[in-house]
Amino acid sequence: MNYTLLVLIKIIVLFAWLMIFALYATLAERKVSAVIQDRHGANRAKILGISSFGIFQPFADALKMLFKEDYIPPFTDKFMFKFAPVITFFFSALVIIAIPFGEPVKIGKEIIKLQVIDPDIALLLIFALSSMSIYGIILGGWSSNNKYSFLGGMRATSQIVSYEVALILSIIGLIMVYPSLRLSEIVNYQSTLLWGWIPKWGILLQPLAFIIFIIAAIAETKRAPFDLPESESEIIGFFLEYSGIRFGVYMLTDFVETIMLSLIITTLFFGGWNIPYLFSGLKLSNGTIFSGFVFPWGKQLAISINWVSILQIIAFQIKTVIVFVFLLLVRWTFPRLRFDQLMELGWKSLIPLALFNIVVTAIIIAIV
Amino acid sequence: MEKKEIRNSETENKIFEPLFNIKGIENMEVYEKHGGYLALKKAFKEKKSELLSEVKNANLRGRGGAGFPAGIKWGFMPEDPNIEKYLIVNADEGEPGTFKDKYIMSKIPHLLIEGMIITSYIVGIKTGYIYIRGEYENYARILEKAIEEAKKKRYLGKNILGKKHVFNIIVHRGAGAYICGEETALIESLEGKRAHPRLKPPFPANSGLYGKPTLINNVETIASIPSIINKGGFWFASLGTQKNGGTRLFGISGKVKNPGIYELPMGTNLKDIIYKYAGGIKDDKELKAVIPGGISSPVLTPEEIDISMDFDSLMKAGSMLGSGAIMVFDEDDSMVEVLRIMIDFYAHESCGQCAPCRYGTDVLKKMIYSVYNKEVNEEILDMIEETASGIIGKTICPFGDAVGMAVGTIIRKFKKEFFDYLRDKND
Amino acid sequence: MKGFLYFFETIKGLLVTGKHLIVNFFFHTINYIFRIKTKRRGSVTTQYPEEKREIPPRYRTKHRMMFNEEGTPRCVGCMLCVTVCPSDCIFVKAEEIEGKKIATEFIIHVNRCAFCGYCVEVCPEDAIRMDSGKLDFVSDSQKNLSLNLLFKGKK
Amino acid sequence: MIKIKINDKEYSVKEGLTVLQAAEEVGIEIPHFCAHEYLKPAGLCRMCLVEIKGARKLQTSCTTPVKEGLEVWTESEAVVKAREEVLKLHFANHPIDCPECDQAGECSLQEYYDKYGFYDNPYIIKKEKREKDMELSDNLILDRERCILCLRCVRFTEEILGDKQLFVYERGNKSYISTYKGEKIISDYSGNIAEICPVGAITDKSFRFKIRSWFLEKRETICPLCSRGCNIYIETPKDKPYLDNYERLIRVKSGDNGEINKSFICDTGRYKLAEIEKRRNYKAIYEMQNVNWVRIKKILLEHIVTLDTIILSSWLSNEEIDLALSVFRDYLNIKNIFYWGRKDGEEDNILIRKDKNPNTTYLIEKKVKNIDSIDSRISNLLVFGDFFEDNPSVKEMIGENSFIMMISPYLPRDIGKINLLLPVTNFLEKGGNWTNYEGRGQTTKPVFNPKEEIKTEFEILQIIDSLLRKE
Repeated sequence: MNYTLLVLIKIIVLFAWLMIFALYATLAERKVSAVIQDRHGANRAKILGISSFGIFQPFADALKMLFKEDYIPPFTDKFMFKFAPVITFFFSALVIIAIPFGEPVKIGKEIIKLQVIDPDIALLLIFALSSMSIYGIILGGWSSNNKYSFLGGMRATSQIVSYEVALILSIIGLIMVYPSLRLSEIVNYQSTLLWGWIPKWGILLQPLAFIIFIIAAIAETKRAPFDLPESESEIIGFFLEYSGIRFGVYMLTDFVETIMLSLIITTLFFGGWNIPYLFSGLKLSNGTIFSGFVFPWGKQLAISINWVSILQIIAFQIKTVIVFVFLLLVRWTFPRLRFDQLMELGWKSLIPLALFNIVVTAIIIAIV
Repeated sequence: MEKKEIRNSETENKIFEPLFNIKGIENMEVYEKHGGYLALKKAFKEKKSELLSEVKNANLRGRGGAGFPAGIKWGFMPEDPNIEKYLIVNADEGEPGTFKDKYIMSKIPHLLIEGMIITSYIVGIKTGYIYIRGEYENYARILEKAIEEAKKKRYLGKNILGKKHVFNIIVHRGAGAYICGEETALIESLEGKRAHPRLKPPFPANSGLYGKPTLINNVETIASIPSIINKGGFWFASLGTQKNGGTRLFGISGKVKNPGIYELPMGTNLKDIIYKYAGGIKDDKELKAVIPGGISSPVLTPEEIDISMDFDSLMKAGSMLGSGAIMVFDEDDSMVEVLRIMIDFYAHESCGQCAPCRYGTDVLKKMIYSVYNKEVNEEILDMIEETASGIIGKTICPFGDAVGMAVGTIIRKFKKEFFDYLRDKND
Repeated sequence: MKGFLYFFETIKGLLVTGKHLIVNFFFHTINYIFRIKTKRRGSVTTQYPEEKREIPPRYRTKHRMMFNEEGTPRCVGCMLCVTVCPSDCIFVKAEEIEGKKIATEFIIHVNRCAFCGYCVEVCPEDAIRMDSGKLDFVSDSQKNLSLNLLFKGKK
Repeated sequence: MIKIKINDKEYSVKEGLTVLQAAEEVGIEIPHFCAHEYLKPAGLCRMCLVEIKGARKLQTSCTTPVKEGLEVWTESEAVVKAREEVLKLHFANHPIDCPECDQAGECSLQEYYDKYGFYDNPYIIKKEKREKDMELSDNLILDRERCILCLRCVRFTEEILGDKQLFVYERGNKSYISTYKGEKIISDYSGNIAEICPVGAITDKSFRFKIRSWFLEKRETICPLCSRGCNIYIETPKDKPYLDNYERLIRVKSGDNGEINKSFICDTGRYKLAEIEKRRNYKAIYEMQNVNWVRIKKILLEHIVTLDTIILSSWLSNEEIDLALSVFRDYLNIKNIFYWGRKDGEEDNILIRKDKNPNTTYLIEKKVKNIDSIDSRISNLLVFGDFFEDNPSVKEMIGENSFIMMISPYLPRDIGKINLLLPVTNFLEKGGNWTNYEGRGQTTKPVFNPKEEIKTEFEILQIIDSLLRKE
């Protein structure tokens, strides 16, 4: 099969997946917050009299966004103003290309990897790409020609610059543990077992790194409790002057970033598509190739290899959703930090901890 | 027969009673035969100031009800002969239970006329009015006839007894309101206006009838003057107690064996009056209550009747001598009924000039009727008492005080009876 | 050390919200998807147009005018409600009808009304009350929100 | 001045006052119904009871004259108790129908209840029903239930008017006030009876059920309808959005000026001002068509120099007359300046004067002749000032091709003859000094704000002046 065509199809499918996920992420946020606060959440949008707990709400929102007046204030840098949301969205969404959604599957004779590209520096790539999205934000804040928007943008920049350090430092521990920067190999590595029965998931190998990573990453997404760039009760944020679909894009980016974060966390810390003890194409001692569960106590459960692939894809989705819901939970639990607290947490707590983590990891690796 | 004996034994010290018994004394000849107009002739020979001091010595106190010393009242009148002054005899005997003045006017009208002439001479008055109750038409005629006789004898008119004194008497028939017995209301009525009491000050002695100084006295007061002139002020004073000179006509009515008019010295014990002179309670029943001086004086219980009948001691006992009309109630009489009749009278006779009396009598009447009809419970008695005491001291004339005192006292002294009356309502 | 405490408190907070999330989600599911009625509903809000809350008897709702047995309004036009109204939303006009003072116009501009209930409290004739139980009166024009309380029929 | 003590505080007051008046003068309020400043004391209501040193009982302060060294207590325990007792009794039969009573808000009974009473009705009695709307006269209505028999009305007819038209009938609680045989009161001063009533017993028909008194605002001015210049209050609705549909002049009440009108005014003053208000004109009319000010200035400039006769209204204030004379007599040198006003009417010895205009005295003082002394024919005429009744004697004098200008706030009956009519502020919209028949000067302030486009007489004179000077 033509490689280009394959990539194109993958991109289209992934993009569709991402958009649907993002749309329903908005609904999920509203529903989760409602349920936490003993409310119902959005359930009014109806098609032909059927509301079905608000499943049409995202489309209603999207339509509303599309048809609202797209007002561009005077004295703005028109081009930048229009362009900024797109930059953010583009770089945020681009991260998805390196995420493996499952083990390579065999359709006919072709072996198709369930990720768009599989570069050997994937880990660095995704962080590089996600960091790029800050340009859109600062451009948006600046081009609005509004001091509050600009303040929001500046806050976002300083926040991301601060937390990028902790984020990358926390990753270093993982890099030391994992054999490769290639994400597919990282996932594969996590599906192996430690001492014969514990899956080598990142969270088990690097629990401290996980905590640092998740805090820093939430700060990266600029959501509560780290939503200082937005601060809707203080400065409204870098998108203050945006309206209509341009604002919608910013809002969507917010969710896309969160989705990306859950994808990355799943991949790096929760074993990606891995289901513990489920193997495909395992060479047994008698030489046969076996697909299915092999439990530590010796029991075996054979499953056809296609089903294994499907289960793994589903597992990956479920893990992602769980992480995503956890992120929502975090967002609806904590109040916003003050700026000095934010900086203190980043520089005084997370970075030293990350360094500490690296040292400990190095010592353990040296011993083992 | 017994009654007559008592009278005869004390005729010496009495003023009216001896005259009451003489037949035909309302005529001039008979009156003159029994010493009539002698006092006038005697008075005309003496100085005015001496006569006035004689009256002052007599300790004669107004017989109308208030008991203001007559001599002092006369002294208030201006002495300047050029000022026009009026004499008014208050014969508006409106107080229920009182009937002494009509006795005097019907039996011995000349005594009153003689007294008026002497008074006019002392104070220097040219015109006298007898304001007589409208209902006393007969007595008014007797008076008018007597005045005609006096005029013929030149006791009235110009140059009385050769002196330069001018005096005329006009009999004025009242329009029949209780309040006309109040002196300023009487003046208003005499002037032809509504009988509304005037504000005091100015007192009538300064500005009375038609704005002129006016002397107002009761019939009995004026009728006592001739005997004072005849026998001297100290003699008169010696008849009564220290501060209350003379005798007094007590009209006893109600449940006694011998009701009627009794002339007795001031300061006679009330118990004696009822039991000795009036012969005790009818059918020998228990005494329940006594009203000692007309309906507007507060009631006395049997325990309180051992009291000297003069102005001061009755005042001390919380009652009034008033017009000397003693009303006696025995055990058969219901005080609720008494109170109802009393308040009927008050509410009917309140002149309606000032607010507390006008509204107060009406409110009291309605409340007492609700008691009478047993429509309420006992709490209202306190309310009635409070309302009654609320009227006291806030009105222009003493009528309001009288209402408040009389009603309040009956309720206070016979509360138990009212309670029993109201408790019976379910029977 | 302080940060350490913070960490545990954040975990605690997460547990609290997480508990809400899970428990409420469970009840939402059985109540609204499987239609099983339980005493606990997982939410404190009511779905207004479909389900209505019970209005307490003293709750202040749309105004109504009381009428005498003869059918005349009780209002005598004393204008105490006009005087006391903090929102200036009452307009009363009274006229003499058969020697009595009776209101001929009684208009409440509901969109200006603050539903403070002073008019009800101050009324000496007990003519105006706010116990009709009607809460949902909406309109797209100001005109429809001027209630003529003397109009007796249904509106 | 003598020294008295009220509530243990020493004051010096004028001689000849009653205790009530003295207390009022020094700012101590003693409640009262029957006492009135210009009526003889009667002591009927017994509300004004005070404690006086040396007196056995409480005394009515309205009847007690002040003496040197008098000591009065107006708030002592006994006084307060007595006051409450009396007030209770006043309410015993009162219907308490304040909601429909027009007096509510300015009712003494209501005020004192709020201040001194404030108890629940203690009497378990039925209140009496009485006549509620008896026509006492064409403009008065008597409510016998509300009457507290203070007899102010009776005393007013007796003492001030001198013709006793009201009487008390019956006695005790049955007493009521009525005219002889229930006939209507005929008097030029009947409006005062309603005003003098301390409660809502006698109310004014023109004010009946119209508006509550607390929505009204008092504005002081003088009555322009005769040369006495009685002080009056104009009552106008306070600015409230829901009061828009009321006229601006709700009623006229008498002011208090002991030297001029005591506190009474005649019925003409009370009711006619509202009538005059209705004839107000706000349009400038030139040859029966509306014109604007640019045009008016041209017309004025053209015709003002050709004027030969000026008629000044005697409703102009002193200042306006001065300025008009300086413009027309001194600057334009017009000899024929006359004054004109409403026709003379009846006169009595209470308040009403023959001269029905407020400021004739000043015009005569300034040697302006009466309009009757016009002898020559008039060609161009300017009529200046309030002009709402036509004067026939001028019409005969006006020539065929004459130009008649009129500057008046009212629309004259024969508008057809007038070539130019300019609207100005009327009496109530301007202030000024006025000289009454005895030469007493009084100052007024504007009662109402004029509409924006309306100019005062003063401004019009200034415009004329500036036009002439420019030329």
